[in-house]
Amino acid sequence: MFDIVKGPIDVSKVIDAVADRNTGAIVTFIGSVREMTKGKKTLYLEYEAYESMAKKKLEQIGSEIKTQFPDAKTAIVHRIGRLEITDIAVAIAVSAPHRDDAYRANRYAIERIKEMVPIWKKEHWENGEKWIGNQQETVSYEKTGVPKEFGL
Amino acid sequence: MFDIVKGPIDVSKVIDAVADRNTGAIVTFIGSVREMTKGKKTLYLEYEAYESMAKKKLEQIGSEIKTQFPDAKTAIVHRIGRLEITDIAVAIAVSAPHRDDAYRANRYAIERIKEMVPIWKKEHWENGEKWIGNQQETVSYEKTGVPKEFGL
Amino acid sequence: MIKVLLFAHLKEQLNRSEITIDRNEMTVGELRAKLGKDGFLPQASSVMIAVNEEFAQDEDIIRDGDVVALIPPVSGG
Amino acid sequence: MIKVLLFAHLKEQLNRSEITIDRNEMTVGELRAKLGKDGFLPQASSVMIAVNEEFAQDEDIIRDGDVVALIPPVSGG
Repeated sequence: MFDIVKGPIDVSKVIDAVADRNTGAIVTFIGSVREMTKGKKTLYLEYEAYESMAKKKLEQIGSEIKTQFPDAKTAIVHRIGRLEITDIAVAIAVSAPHRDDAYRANRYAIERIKEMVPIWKKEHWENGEKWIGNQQETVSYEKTGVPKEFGL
Repeated sequence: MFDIVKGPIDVSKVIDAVADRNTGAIVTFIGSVREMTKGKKTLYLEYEAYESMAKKKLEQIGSEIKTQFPDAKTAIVHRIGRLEITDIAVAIAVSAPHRDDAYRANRYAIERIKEMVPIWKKEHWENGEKWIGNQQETVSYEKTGVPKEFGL
Repeated sequence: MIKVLLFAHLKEQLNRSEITIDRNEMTVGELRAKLGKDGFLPQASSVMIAVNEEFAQDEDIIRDGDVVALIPPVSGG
Repeated sequence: MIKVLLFAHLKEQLNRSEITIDRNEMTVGELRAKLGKDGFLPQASSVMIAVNEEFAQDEDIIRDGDVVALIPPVSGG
């Protein structure tokens, strides 16, 4: 299960997608919308994706995990659109016979998502909004120089 | 939520117990009964606990996590009794504002459980049964010399 | 004709979700240079370019009918 | 009277879930030695001893009414 969805994520379904008789461990990561970030209060978030490519890239992460951890099974669902505080943005479940693989593969998945899956987040605060450049917030789009008008 | 239960574990409830408005990440560990271990087919498991102490020790793990990760919240539920293949034996959920803490604290919890919470597992195979000494299987109770009869 | 998809702040600031470039063939590097020259991307841009839903290198060739996308640093998860 | 709880293979092999020791005070080390001498625990036992639901050291004192438990290496999770 590798999907981009527009409604709430059912975590149980994501977990069920990776469980089988040889699963000893399932590690799940749930990323949700947090109210406070560095003292600033978020009102809500908007996620946008290049959907077809994002889905492919989630599948690619699944394949990368399979190469590194042959017995692991991965499921990833990312939500897009407007998300309120406490809403789940992403759920990742990885099953494996043993826990070390499940933890490591799960962590690998979220890091890869934040690195290369074409999904973007816009934060809305009481006094403004901003597309978030990357998770470390070292790149802000306020710095890029896209003109308001153009004529290629 | 720190509990020892005798029926199925509802993972959603364990997750809900740690979610709040400042949660950015929830990492969940689900330990389930695996059919094959080192080529041997398990039929079912039996878990036994020193229940009152085990519950205290789960709470202690929660406190230890709080000390190391002050913003983290932990919930742990362990099931005892007879468990069939794919049944969930333990569910651990840790929430934190940021994912690194959630992953590390969750991993810490399962390692501590396997180290010091008084819960024991008996494996049942087609041709036998054995109390498992520890998770590395370096200690087997076949080696300990408890007499059949005694008279203190 | 090469279609270039825009997302996130690029889409919002240009107020459209795609632009078209009237060329039959060019490298990714040439496209990047053209976008830079025309003022659509800053000089040292961290925007990646995808061709047909795969990340592309500057030497890769874009052909008529290909779908190109500008991928600013992502922030999913 | 000191109550000693048994679990897992100890409980199964002795076919009872507790034993009582008719003493008013002894150290954990003395209890361990007594159990070893009487053949209930092997010499170099990896069994831990809990007193009133807390792991105890050999020098800790067990008193009349305390609940002691023999804790073999655990295998939960």
